[in-house]
Amino acid sequence: MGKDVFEIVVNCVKMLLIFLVMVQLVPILVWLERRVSAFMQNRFGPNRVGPLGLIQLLADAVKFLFKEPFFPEKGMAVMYYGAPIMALIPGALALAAIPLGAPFHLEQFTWLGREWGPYDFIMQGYDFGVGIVIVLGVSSLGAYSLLMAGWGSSNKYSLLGALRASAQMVSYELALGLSLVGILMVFNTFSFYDIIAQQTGMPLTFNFFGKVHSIAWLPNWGIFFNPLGALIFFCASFAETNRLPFDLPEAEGELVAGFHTEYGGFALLMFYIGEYGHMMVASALMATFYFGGYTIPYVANESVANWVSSGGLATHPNWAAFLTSLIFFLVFLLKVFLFLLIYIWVRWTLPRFRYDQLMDLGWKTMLPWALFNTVLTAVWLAFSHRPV
Amino acid sequence: MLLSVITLLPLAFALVMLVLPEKVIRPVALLLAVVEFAVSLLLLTSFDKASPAIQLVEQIPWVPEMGISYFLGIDGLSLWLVILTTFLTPIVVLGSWTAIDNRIKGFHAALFVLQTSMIGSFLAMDAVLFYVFFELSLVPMYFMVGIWGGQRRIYATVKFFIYTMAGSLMMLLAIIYLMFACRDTFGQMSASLLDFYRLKIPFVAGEFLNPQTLLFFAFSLAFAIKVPMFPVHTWLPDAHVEAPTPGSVILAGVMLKMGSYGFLRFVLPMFAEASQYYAWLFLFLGVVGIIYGALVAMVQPDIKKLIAYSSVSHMGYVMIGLFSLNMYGVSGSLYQMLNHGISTGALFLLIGMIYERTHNREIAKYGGLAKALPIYTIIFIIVTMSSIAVPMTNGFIGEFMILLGTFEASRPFAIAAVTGVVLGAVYMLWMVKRVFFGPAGELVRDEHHPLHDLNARELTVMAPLVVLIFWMGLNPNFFLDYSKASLDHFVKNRDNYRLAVSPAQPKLENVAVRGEAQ
Amino acid sequence: MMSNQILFAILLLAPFVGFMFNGIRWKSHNATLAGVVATFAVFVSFVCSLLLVSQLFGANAVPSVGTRFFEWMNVGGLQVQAGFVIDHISAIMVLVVTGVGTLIHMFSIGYMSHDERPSKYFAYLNFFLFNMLLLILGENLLLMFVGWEGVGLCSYLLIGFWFTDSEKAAAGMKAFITNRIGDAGFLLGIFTLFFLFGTVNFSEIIARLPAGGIEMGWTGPMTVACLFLFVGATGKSAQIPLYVWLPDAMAGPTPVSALIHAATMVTAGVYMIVRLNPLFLMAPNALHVVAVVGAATAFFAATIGLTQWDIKKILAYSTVSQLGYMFLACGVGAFGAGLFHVMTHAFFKALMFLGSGSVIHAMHEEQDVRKMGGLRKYLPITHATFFIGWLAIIGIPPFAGFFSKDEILWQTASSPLGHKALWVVGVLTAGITSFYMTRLMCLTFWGKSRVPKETHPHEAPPVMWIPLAVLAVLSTVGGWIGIPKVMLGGEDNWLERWFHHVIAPVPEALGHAVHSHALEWAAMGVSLSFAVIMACLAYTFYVSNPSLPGRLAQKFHGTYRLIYNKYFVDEFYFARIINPLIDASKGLWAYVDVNFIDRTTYVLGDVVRGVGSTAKSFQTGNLQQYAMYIAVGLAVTMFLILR
Amino acid sequence: MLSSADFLFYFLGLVSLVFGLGVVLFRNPIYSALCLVITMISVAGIFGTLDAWFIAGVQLIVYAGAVTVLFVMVLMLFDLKHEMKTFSKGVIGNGVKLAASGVLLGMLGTYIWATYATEPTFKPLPAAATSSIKATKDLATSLFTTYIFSFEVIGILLLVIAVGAVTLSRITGGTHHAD
Amino acid sequence: MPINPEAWKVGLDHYLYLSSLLFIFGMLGVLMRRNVIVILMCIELMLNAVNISFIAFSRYAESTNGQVMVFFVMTIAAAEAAVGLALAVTVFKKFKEVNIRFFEHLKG
Repeated sequence: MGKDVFEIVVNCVKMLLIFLVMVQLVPILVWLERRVSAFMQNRFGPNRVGPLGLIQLLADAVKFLFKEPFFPEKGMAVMYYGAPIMALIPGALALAAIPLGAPFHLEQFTWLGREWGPYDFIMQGYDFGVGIVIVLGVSSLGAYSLLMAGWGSSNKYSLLGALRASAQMVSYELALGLSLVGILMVFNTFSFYDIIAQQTGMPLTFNFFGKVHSIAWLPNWGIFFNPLGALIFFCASFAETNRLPFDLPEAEGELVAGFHTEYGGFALLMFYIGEYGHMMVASALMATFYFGGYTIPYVANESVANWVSSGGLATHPNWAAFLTSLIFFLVFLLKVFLFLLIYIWVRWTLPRFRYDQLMDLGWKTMLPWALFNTVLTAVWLAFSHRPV
Repeated sequence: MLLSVITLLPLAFALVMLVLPEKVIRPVALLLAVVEFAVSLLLLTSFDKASPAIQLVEQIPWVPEMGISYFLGIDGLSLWLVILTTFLTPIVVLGSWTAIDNRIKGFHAALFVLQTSMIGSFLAMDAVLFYVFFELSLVPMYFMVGIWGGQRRIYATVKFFIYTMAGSLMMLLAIIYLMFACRDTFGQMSASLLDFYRLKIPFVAGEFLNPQTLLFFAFSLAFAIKVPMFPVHTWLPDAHVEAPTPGSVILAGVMLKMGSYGFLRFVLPMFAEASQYYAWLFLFLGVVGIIYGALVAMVQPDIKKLIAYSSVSHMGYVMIGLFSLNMYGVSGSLYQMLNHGISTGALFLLIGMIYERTHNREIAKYGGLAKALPIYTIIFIIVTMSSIAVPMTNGFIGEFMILLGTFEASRPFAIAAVTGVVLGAVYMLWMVKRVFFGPAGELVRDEHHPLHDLNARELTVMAPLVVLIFWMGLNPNFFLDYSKASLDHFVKNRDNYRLAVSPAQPKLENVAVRGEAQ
Repeated sequence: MMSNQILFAILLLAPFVGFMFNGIRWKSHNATLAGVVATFAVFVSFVCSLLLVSQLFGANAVPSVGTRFFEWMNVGGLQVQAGFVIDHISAIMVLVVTGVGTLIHMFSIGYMSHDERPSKYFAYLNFFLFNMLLLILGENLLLMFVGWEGVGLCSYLLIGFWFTDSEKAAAGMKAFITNRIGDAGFLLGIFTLFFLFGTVNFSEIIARLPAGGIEMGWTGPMTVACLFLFVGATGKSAQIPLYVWLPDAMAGPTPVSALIHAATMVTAGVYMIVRLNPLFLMAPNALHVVAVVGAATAFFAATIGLTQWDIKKILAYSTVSQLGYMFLACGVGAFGAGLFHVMTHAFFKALMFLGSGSVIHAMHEEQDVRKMGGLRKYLPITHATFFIGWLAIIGIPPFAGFFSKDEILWQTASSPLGHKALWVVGVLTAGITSFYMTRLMCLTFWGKSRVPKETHPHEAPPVMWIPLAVLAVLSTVGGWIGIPKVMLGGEDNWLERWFHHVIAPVPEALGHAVHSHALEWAAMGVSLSFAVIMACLAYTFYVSNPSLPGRLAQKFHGTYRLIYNKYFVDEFYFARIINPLIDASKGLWAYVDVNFIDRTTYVLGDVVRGVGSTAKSFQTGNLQQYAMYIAVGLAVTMFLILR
Repeated sequence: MLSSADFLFYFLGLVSLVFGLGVVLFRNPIYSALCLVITMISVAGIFGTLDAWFIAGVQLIVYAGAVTVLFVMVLMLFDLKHEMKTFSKGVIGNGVKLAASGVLLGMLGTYIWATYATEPTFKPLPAAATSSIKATKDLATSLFTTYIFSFEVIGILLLVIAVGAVTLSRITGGTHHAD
Repeated sequence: MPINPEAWKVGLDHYLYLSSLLFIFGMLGVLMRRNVIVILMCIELMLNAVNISFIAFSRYAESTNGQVMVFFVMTIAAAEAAVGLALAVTVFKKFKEVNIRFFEHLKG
């Protein structure tokens, strides 16, 4: 928590920025989704409004904003209106708990006639030191928005969709959480910074039955230590975000549009934002746990800082620190986008499951494999410690 | 060690039963029961029949603060009852081979638990331990009747349980009183029987409210219900009729003996004056039980109920034998306990066998069975003869000695009791006549269900019993010799009863031994 | 020379082995094999007993031979040996039993040849003999009791041999239960004696009798013991009031009636009294009872015999009557005469029963004498032997019955324990006996044939008539060992000498016997002539003038009905004792057990239930109410703590 | 003056009390459930003010994320058309219940009043000595050493409960068969 | 009224007061509500209240034992909720209502 006005202001701005990042990435993602979908289906997609159809987003946004808000006759207002808002909260809070870039240090400086600093800032909304636990806890609240929407709409399709969605979320949360146990055991910490720090640098070094091996051409990423866990986590996150092939809650053929059948306009947009926020959180976690977080493979963190300060981009060390952090943030964003692309790719690649198949997959396949992964990792760790 | 092994082995067997697959339960149960019997026969070799002391003693402190210990010992009073228990169990297992067709796992486990509790109560030399075993026996029996019983089994089992429980609570109170009396007398609480015997409990003749009389009646009530004596016998017919065959056999064969054994072990030696003073009451009730049981048995329409009432009559003999308080009567009672176990057990088994064939026990529906089932009839009549105490069978020896003893103690009662000899013949033979003789009855005539004579298994069940009936009838000395020293000691020193421990073990913790050492 | 122990063992075990042999192959239909084995077994016993009895004769005669096998029971002061003894009393019995037994077994081979289960029959018969031998040879009361009950058991089994007939089974049961009543008395007698003398051994009891201590009252221990024992005897030997089983016992096969219910078992009571004669002499009141009961039984049974139509029933009542004679003899202190009559009666009654068996066999199981008559020409041998038996029983000299019966009657008249009235009853009974036996002869063998046309009577095979012949000879000569003194010129007969040591004379204290040859001759003449007159009368009634009995019965029809229905004794027993007992038992069951004791416990249960239902209202199953109790408890506790 | 941590406590405490009361008082069980969610979250926050961040996270995952979702789902699955009375009937029973609660509340109120009105007797909390990472490690250490047996027992309990709950919910036709 | 300004500083007592109040609220709900599911929720509320005091004591005593206890409480609460809801569902299937009084009929 902040100590003086500057710090408080910066923190608040940071919070706002993170929220805005989430919100503002959504139109881009929607565009991307449409374009990629079109590409995969061998058609054009939006290409008339603006270059490459980029302005289409703006048009959509305007349309959403100006659509008439309507309310189902027998709906319950508190629920109905609360649900979209509730949809935003988990994504935003979870994203805020993930470090988006390297922390940076500001030297003491003079501004507006007084001395400020020195400061240490993190590229993260808040850090309680237990990282992933809070992220998981917060994102598990996502189910309420669905349930509230489903119940508040007074529509049986909505209700069914909501129930399906929340059951799905609760079920897959288990696999999701358990799949992370393995990697947490490998890194032996909850702190995101420690986890990223352990993934920094080259080469991939590991201990195999007391003997240290290293593979020179691979980065030190978590995916190599716990590939099974990564796979389960990734699959489970599809279900957690209600994306295809697990988008049963809004299975058009059966439930019209699931829990947001009765929504339109800005409220619907908020659900979309929530959903994409969820996807972003999942991608960010993926990147953080398994792909080195904000670090750049083959490049040492120090060399980025050196490059910024020596390359003349910024002369003042404070600005250099900030820029360095920004570069890491962009790298992180890139990684996140890569995973989001995979989400979109998968959407048009795999068919939808049946609901019972979904539940079977969650409880009878993923959960046991996640448990197995935990045990496997434990055994492996018992015999060969990672040389850190 | 031996006594603990004999007592606790069945408990282990019960656990074994629980883990075995259903298919092999019966053979394994039979095998284990036979093993237990074989082990119990070791008693005969390690038992010193010349000594009246309790032998093969084991004592481990249990609740030392209250002087309660795990105290097992055997003497001539309990030896044969233990062996009777172990002897009847394999027979019951074999006898219930087809009669019990559901939940056999639970049944055999219950049977073994029951065995432990019965053996335990015969061997326990600590009042609390005795009480524990005495009560423990109710539980498996409760389930046996309640689960595998007949139509009105719940009524019967609850009645059985409540009657017995009501009595034994009195006994528990009395035991606690005695434990405190030990503290007042010897300075330390003790539940050891040896200490109880040494207590001098004040007795005032002709007055009801004095310690010894009250304790005497408290114990007596518990045991009289178990025996059962005349006015508190009504649980027995119901329990017997509703119990499955093995349950009846164990109930009649051994459990009733726990009551009479209790009289022998607790009531008569501990409360010598009171039992002398109130002997007439028990003689009277015993005689009434004999005659009443026989009369009521005579008019029963149900074979099993008839046998149940005959138990009342037979146990009446045991009671008058005990309260005749002389060598003949007490030996006879002990002998009659064994007889009753064997002959009534055999009768229940036989009735079970015919019930398996016809699913009916109404005497009126039988008749002419002798023609259809000759071997069965032969065995039934042999057992009947044992039951009505025809010489050369075991029953005669017991009844003769009991009546002899009673005659010495009180002629009028003996003369009244002798009518039981006649009435016994009346009800048994009348039943035999109606069931086995005459023209073929409704059930026997049934062309669709021809009756089959006893098969090899059933013959195997009955053979040892028949052999014993004659062995005990022709050579009673073999059996009496083991108990003679104890009984002699019992009768001669009842007023000042002490039991020594042989061989004397210095480590024994109970007050008695310390007291003797001083 | 075999030792006595082995001889005894063979003597006892031979029938037992026969029993086992036949018992194991009880399903066999081979009557010949079964019968031969059984007969041989009994014959072996007979030979052994002869060998043993022979030791009582001759120059180096011993007073008794005995052996002990093992100690049977030993409790406190009670030590019972499995020991057996043959003395002058048991010698006669054992010879009669095994001898007559052999003959009856032999007869049975023929009689039972068509039966379904001959092996079983012979097994029972052998087993009976085994028990009878135990009874006779046992050296103590307890062994005697073993045999006593054992023969009762066999009797039960044999009467109910054809058990599919409900009445026969009932007859067996009746026999056993009636015997049991006697046995109960016998047991009490044993107890009394044991506590009196501290032993149950016959010889020891007799040795320990107080010298000259005759009990005159009714309540002395010896009197009581004797009365108890006599109750046993009335049961076994079918005396008033327990005689009712014997006529019914005729339901068994006829040889069984001959063996058990005529010759051997029923005489066990007499034997027992003779065995303990010194004891009984100590208790004259008991002896009086014995004599009166015996005389009464003799008379009543004889009158019933007058009216019966069933050939075996007539013989049965005659048996009861003759047994009464024997008890009369014992009662007046003429134990020797009693035993003598046992022996002769065994001969002639067995003969008559077997003869009747032969008749029944010939008539294809017909027992009603009204359907017989004129059988003399069909069954000559049977008739001849039966005729000898008839002569014997009605007491025509020199046949066996005359000597024994005459001895009894004379002793009754002359003994200090006797009485004139008893003598009169005896003579009357002899007359009646003569009448109904003649009636039997007339109806069966003489006169016109009333045999149904479809029946073709035929003479029995040799295996059946040889025993008849042997018994006929015995019935003739058997009495010669006891020819009265007066006929021998004042010299003691063989029997007197034989019994000299074992049968005590009536003590001087009780008075002196009458010694008068003239009187004796006169008495003999009176009874003989009375018997002859009655026989002639009967012949007139049933052969010469067959319509007369009917008219007489019409005239005295009340009396006739009374006697024909056996004085309604059975009916009396049923109506006054058995049925009330059963009703009372049902009442006990219904009112005491179910309605009183159980009801009482239910009331207790209701009290508990009432308490419980009050408590139940706190225990509604309403979870919130429970939670309320917790909350209230919490509040109160907190308040008390933090107050 | 209130520090920010104190302020946070009062804020979260107030929220949890208000919505906790909401759980009890709302007629519609759905609202009760949603109130419960908010109470849970604020309780998680209160754990946070006590530096028990791991427990706070677990509270969110288990209570807010799973248990209450389950409640809400079950409530939604039930077709509660005929609205039943909110509170159980019985004047006496309710009176006793209220009285008991009132006694407790009254005593509590007295104590709170005493705390604020008189000399402060409350126990100040010590400063957080360790980082939350360290605290979590300590928690794990004691969980897997001192309390390992309880931990395993709880695991077995959960397994049993899982089986039991599945079995129970598969029963058709309620507790009584038509008879 | 004299308010002690020092009392506003948060200490152990405050947490305990909060915990007690929440507990009593939950207890009232358990006592008064009819809906089984609401009752279960109120039980959760009570458990949470207890958890607060555990954590507060843990913090006060600087020991992790309280947190361990809370961990166990949570596990058991989850289990209890699962079974309770399963029972509620069973009762609902039968009576079409989840009134607590139907649990009176839950017997063999």
